[in-house]
Amino acid sequence: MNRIAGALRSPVTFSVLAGVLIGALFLVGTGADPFTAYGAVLSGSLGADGIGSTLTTVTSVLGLALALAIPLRAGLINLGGDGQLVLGGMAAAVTGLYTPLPAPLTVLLALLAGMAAGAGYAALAALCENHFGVPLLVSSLLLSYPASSLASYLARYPLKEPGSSLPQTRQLPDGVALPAFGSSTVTVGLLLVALAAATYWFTDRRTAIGYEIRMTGLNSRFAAYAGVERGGLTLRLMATSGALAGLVGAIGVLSFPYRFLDGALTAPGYTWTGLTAALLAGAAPLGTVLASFFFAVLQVGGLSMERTTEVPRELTQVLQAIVIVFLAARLRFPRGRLRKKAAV
Amino acid sequence: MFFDSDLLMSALRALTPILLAALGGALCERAGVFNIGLEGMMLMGCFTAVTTSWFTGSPWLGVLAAALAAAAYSLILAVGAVTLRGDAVVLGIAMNLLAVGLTSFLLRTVFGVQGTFDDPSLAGLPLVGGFSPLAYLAWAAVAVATLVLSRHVWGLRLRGVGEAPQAAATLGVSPAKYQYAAVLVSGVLCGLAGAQLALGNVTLFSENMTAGRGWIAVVAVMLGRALPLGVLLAALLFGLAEAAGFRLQGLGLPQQATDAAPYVVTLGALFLTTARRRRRTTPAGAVS
Amino acid sequence: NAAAKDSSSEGAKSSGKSFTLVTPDAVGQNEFLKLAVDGVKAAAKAHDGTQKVYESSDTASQQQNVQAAVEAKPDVIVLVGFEFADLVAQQAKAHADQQFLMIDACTTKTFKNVGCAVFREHEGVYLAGAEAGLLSKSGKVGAVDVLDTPQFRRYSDPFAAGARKVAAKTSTSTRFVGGQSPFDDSARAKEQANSLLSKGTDQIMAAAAAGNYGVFEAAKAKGAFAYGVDVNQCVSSPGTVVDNVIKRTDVAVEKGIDQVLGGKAGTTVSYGLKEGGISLTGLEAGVDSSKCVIAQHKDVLTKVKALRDQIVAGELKVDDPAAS
Amino acid sequence: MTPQRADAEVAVELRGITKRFPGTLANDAVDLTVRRGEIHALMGENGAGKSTLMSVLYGMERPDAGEIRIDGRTVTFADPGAAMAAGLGMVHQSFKLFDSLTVAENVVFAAEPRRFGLVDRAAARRRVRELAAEHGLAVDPDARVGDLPVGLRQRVEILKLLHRGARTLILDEPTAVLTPAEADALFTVLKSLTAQGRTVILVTHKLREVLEGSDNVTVLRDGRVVARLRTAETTADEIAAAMTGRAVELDRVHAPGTPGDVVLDVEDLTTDAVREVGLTVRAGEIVGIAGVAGNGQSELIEALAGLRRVTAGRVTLRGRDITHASATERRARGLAYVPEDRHAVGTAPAASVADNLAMGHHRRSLSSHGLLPPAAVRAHARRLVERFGVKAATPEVPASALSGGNLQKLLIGRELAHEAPLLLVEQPTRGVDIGAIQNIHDELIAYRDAGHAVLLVSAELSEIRGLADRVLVMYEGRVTATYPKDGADERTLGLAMAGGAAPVEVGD
Ligand SMILES: Nc1ncnc2c1ncn2[C@@H]1O[C@H](COP(=O)(O)OP(=O)(O)OP(=O)(O)O)[C@@H](O)[C@H]1O
Ligand SMILES: Nc1ncnc2c1ncn2[C@@H]1O[C@H](COP(=O)(O)OP(=O)(O)OP(=O)(O)O)[C@@H](O)[C@H]1O
Ligand SMILES: [Mg+2]
Ligand SMILES: [Mg+2]
Repeated sequence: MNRIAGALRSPVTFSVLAGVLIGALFLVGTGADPFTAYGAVLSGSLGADGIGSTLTTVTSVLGLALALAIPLRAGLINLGGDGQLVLGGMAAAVTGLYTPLPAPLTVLLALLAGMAAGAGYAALAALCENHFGVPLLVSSLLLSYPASSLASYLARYPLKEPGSSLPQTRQLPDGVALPAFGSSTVTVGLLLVALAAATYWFTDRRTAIGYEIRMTGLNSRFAAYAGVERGGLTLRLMATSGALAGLVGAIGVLSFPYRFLDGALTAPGYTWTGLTAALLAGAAPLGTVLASFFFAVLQVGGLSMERTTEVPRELTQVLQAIVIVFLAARLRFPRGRLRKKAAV
Repeated sequence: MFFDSDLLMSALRALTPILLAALGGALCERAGVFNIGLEGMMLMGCFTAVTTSWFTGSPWLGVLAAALAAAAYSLILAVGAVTLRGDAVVLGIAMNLLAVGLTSFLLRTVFGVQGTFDDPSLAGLPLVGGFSPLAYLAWAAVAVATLVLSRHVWGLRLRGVGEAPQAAATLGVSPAKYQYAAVLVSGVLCGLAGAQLALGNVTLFSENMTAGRGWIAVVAVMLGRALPLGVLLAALLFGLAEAAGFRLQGLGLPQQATDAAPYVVTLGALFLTTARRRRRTTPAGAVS
Repeated sequence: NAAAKDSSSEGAKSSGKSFTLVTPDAVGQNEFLKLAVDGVKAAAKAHDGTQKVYESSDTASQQQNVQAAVEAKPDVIVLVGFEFADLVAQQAKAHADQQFLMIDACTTKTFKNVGCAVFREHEGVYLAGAEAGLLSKSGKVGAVDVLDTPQFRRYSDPFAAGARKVAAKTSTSTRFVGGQSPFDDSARAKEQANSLLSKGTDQIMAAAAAGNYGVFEAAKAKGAFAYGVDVNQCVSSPGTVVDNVIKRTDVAVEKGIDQVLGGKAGTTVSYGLKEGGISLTGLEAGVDSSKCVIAQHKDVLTKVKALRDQIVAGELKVDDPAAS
Repeated sequence: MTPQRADAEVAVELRGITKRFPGTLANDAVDLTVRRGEIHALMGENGAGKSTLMSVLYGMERPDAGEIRIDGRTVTFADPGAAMAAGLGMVHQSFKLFDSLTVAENVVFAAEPRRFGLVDRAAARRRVRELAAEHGLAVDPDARVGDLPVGLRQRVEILKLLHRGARTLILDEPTAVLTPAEADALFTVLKSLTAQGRTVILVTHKLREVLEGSDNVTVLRDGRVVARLRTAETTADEIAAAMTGRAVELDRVHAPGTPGDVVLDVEDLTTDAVREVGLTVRAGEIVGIAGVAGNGQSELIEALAGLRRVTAGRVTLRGRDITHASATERRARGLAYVPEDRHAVGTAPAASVADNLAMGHHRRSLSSHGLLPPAAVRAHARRLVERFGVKAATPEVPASALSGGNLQKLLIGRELAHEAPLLLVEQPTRGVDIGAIQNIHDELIAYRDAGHAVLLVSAELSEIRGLADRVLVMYEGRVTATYPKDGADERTLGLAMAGGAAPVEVGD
């Protein structure tokens, strides 16, 4: 009961309400009716027509939010989600196209390949910090761009679908796809991501390694003093992070339209949304899930609101940012390490 | 000829907005506020510069308004991170998001267009010797920032505040005051950077036209170790790599390779400089 | 969002047909998409019906918008852009009674409920290239494209071919804007144009989306010339823009809707110089008031008209880079 | 009750100062009178309200009630700047210096000599040299403060105040990190300052220096003044009784241990700051390392704990070579460690008491197969909190809510609970009050008597002499002297720490 009361008084509730209120002022300012607009957001994202899209969006947003939350729990910021995502997608596409195995096995292999590619690339950023002293924040960000360029090149030249006007690979063979629920766009990918979230929750709360990760985030010198090896942990956390980002990429490729299309994975900006969700929740597992869901609702609902009312969808973007600003101003999470790192 | 004066000019043009923003970022860094919202502050500058220039007909008023608007926008970071002790990284990211949404929204409301606002009668900045006056201002700002940071009492106090805020406080120097000042000045500089981009480099506003330049400025702050001269060198390196990339396209290198080039070069430079610094600091660390 | 506003006035009097246009990007200042919106509005008017425009911004929103369009069951769903090929194939199969019209692309397989309209931009770009070849003093022409993809190559490769057709020694070069925001980054587009100009290029085909304004600025500063796309862009930079490759998307949309409603879905109509779907501002009526530089070069226009006639007659074939 | 000389004029007077924090009455109607030219000691246990009172005086905290008079005039300070303007100056317990700046820059910070708004560096240097010469506080104006040893940093702190013309100097536990020799030098400086008519308020836990160096003593307990004493007329026992509210036995020397097998064997250990150190520690003995801060003791301990790279030499723990083993391996092999810096290294202040107590145990007794049940963590925390008398509302409160002494108990309790054959302890009682010191000392002795080996580093000579069965002295990274228990008095040890002793070898 205490928890419920606490949640009601928490900065989260306050920030969401403040954001909604300011958003309403914007709406009134442009001559729109806030109730209609917010109603459209809710019915467009949670109504029968929208819930599918929302869950599909949740798959990507939550997947990336988890990917970024896991290192964040130890105070590490991975800004290279885009690169890891794209390489994961590309690896899955190549595996899906060229594996001569039965379709279900190919799907499994493609998922694993996507995770491996993301993990490997993220680990590279960790090595840059461990061995060259380049702060992870910077190394991961800078490494992200060449990865996107590489994938773009592959999709444009060696792996391009012959005759197509788009920089895309061929479509995966029949059956090389994640099973979808009914006729919706929601695939088994959602379950995979939910499983990842559950695993993260369990690890964070109930395992020794989760405890070590939390303590590293709260005071890395304390953790090191007690024997938690910093470099190794960074490497493992980044690899896990990259694997999850790669998994999201693989899920993207193994879902409609079943191919790698240059820019398709990164254009919706899930990496930023995911990072913001993770940051807002202080990387706490449950909070990350809730924040991801909230953002997915805003994004899908915003588009739907634009379709049905005159209100441009930028409004939900503004709303989202305002909520974050309010939350951030009242919320802190352990980031002592970053400060020092950043002050190179 | 590959390395000719045009290449340098091109690099210098690409450099100006990044340099202005990075100088602001460096000041914040020195004051102990991690400013990752340069991109958003710049974008606010772009929009205000174009809007003001359009309605007043004076690009100079546009520059002024951009500086003021971005400074006002930077208050989000100042209040959030300094007064309310919120997380600067989250705030910065939120500011970047908010700026994209807000400028797109305002573009629709003010000009009734989407995507791009461009008009032949929109007055841009004049060129003096091939560069906009703001480019010269940026160069001067490097010199001024260097002098102030290293020799002026403000600089000494700013550095002190960034390094040990309580120590400064016990000597009657309010950390919050200096941090506010640094954030606001970074706002002004980002506003100028935005004005340079929207009224100098080109004469128009388009959604998200900063296109990652603010992030490059953040990297330049780190690569340049938050020293004005270091930041200048880092931004120059990036500008040259980008301009060279454009040339290499002409020599048949794929666009994707030239896109990646500046980032790879920057990462390489980081490897070199941090490796060198490590070698230098290891023996020194042993003394204490 | 003017389009959505119109839809709110539907209701009682909507005895006519309903059309939904789904765009791959925000319409904004994208002339090509603006024309598509014009087309669907014209069709709605002609059929005394209603129309809606769903603007997307990325693959996710494209998917959601198409989904929403299908669920609303209008008479025709119009989709503009290559990006929709997979989506339309999927939806056309799932909703056999829903009529689709694809503009600028087509599904690989043929569906009975999908009509397609495609353009042969390369024919127009070829003619613009010919103008550039004739007008170039330096013998160097170039193009600035958004990205290195086949559909953007349609704006650079034929430009080079056209220039060399009329002046064999012309040297040609292409730059791609690229970067983190290739469709919006006019500063970058301007620098790409500058890198062409610094090599002595004096005629530039601008296919850089919003970056075109940057290309025009660069050309203007160096006293060079540029070529616009989709609509008459001469007005935004008079004295610099020579001519424009016009793509009559509005016509394609309007005619396409007629064709689909007329029960002739399942076919692909190709619009080129011959069909009047592709043209140059210089070849249209009103060239003298277009503010285009080409209006002062009647001699050039004469030669280009001759080339056009050859293409229309099928005597001259222009290679399509996107057909590879 | 107020045996103060009536003839000297009053420099600082506090009347009825009350300061309340949420849940704590830190100062309760405190009166304090300090006369010009005296050294006035302010004493009390941890949390008695000394720092709070000084913060109020110095304008860092606003009092809820009461009045401050400086030179007879009632004042209110909005911030430390106003207090400085009124002639006050404070040296905080944790130095408030800018490590990356030079001595001169630190001294003139916020009161810079200027030319055209620029810092006049030459004038700043000159000023530092003048002040240093005048008060016997020699220090190189161009040295980077971060490179200076603690004693010199303190000089910089005092120079800072003198540069601002402070007439009353407040020093919060200034000798906590100093060796006796450095402390003596500090008192010489303080005496010469008071001789010039300046006033010193000294916050400290150390009876010896109060008795030797001060003129008057005010004792606080639970936020109230419990005694005002003239130093010349009081005794250590009287002050201690006033502080704790009971009689305490001071400077106990514990009975020697009974050494058994060698547990730790160090041969020619060399790191960046340690030179060829050799030592052994046996089961059932405490080996003490004395030394001036910055002579390699911390580095030696870090190297032994696996937190610093060893460049040469050999470390053997219970017969196994651990020279290059990781911290985890060492702990598994039987090592526990109480680090010097309890806030930055020994705990995670933002984490809960329970989580702080679990560290190190989380891979061992508390977990199985990598699982760490929250219930086990809580139960473990309750056990330790009870056993070591840590005052915490619940195990869920953050460690940052504990007082310094309680945090230290938590830390020591956690490490003792490992029952590791070897315990490394650094500065176990720094800044901890007399009552808590005795608790901690008793725990360490009991641990030794249970047959464990203890390596103790302390700057507190009475602590080293009271606990250690053997004493090593480190100077410039080397072990320069070794004494058996009671083999050296404080003078001899102090001399050795200053590098002035001929090595005295004794067999193990
Ligand atoms: N900022 C604060 N907020 C809440 N409580 C505080 C704060 N500062 C001090 N206290 C509490 O006030 C009381 C007095 O603390 P104070 O710092 O004055 O003690 P002290 O005598 O200096 O102790 P020590 O010997 O440990 O330095 C303590 O109970 C402490 O926990
Ligand atoms: N905000 C706070 N809330 C609760 N207790 C506090 C707070 N700030 C300080 N304290 C406590 O007040 C006491 C004195 O604080 P002060 O800042 O004087 O520390 P100190 O004397 O340097 O610490 P130490 O006791 O470790 O030597 C400490 O026990 C500290 O834990
Ligand atoms: Mg204190
Ligand atoms: Mg204390």
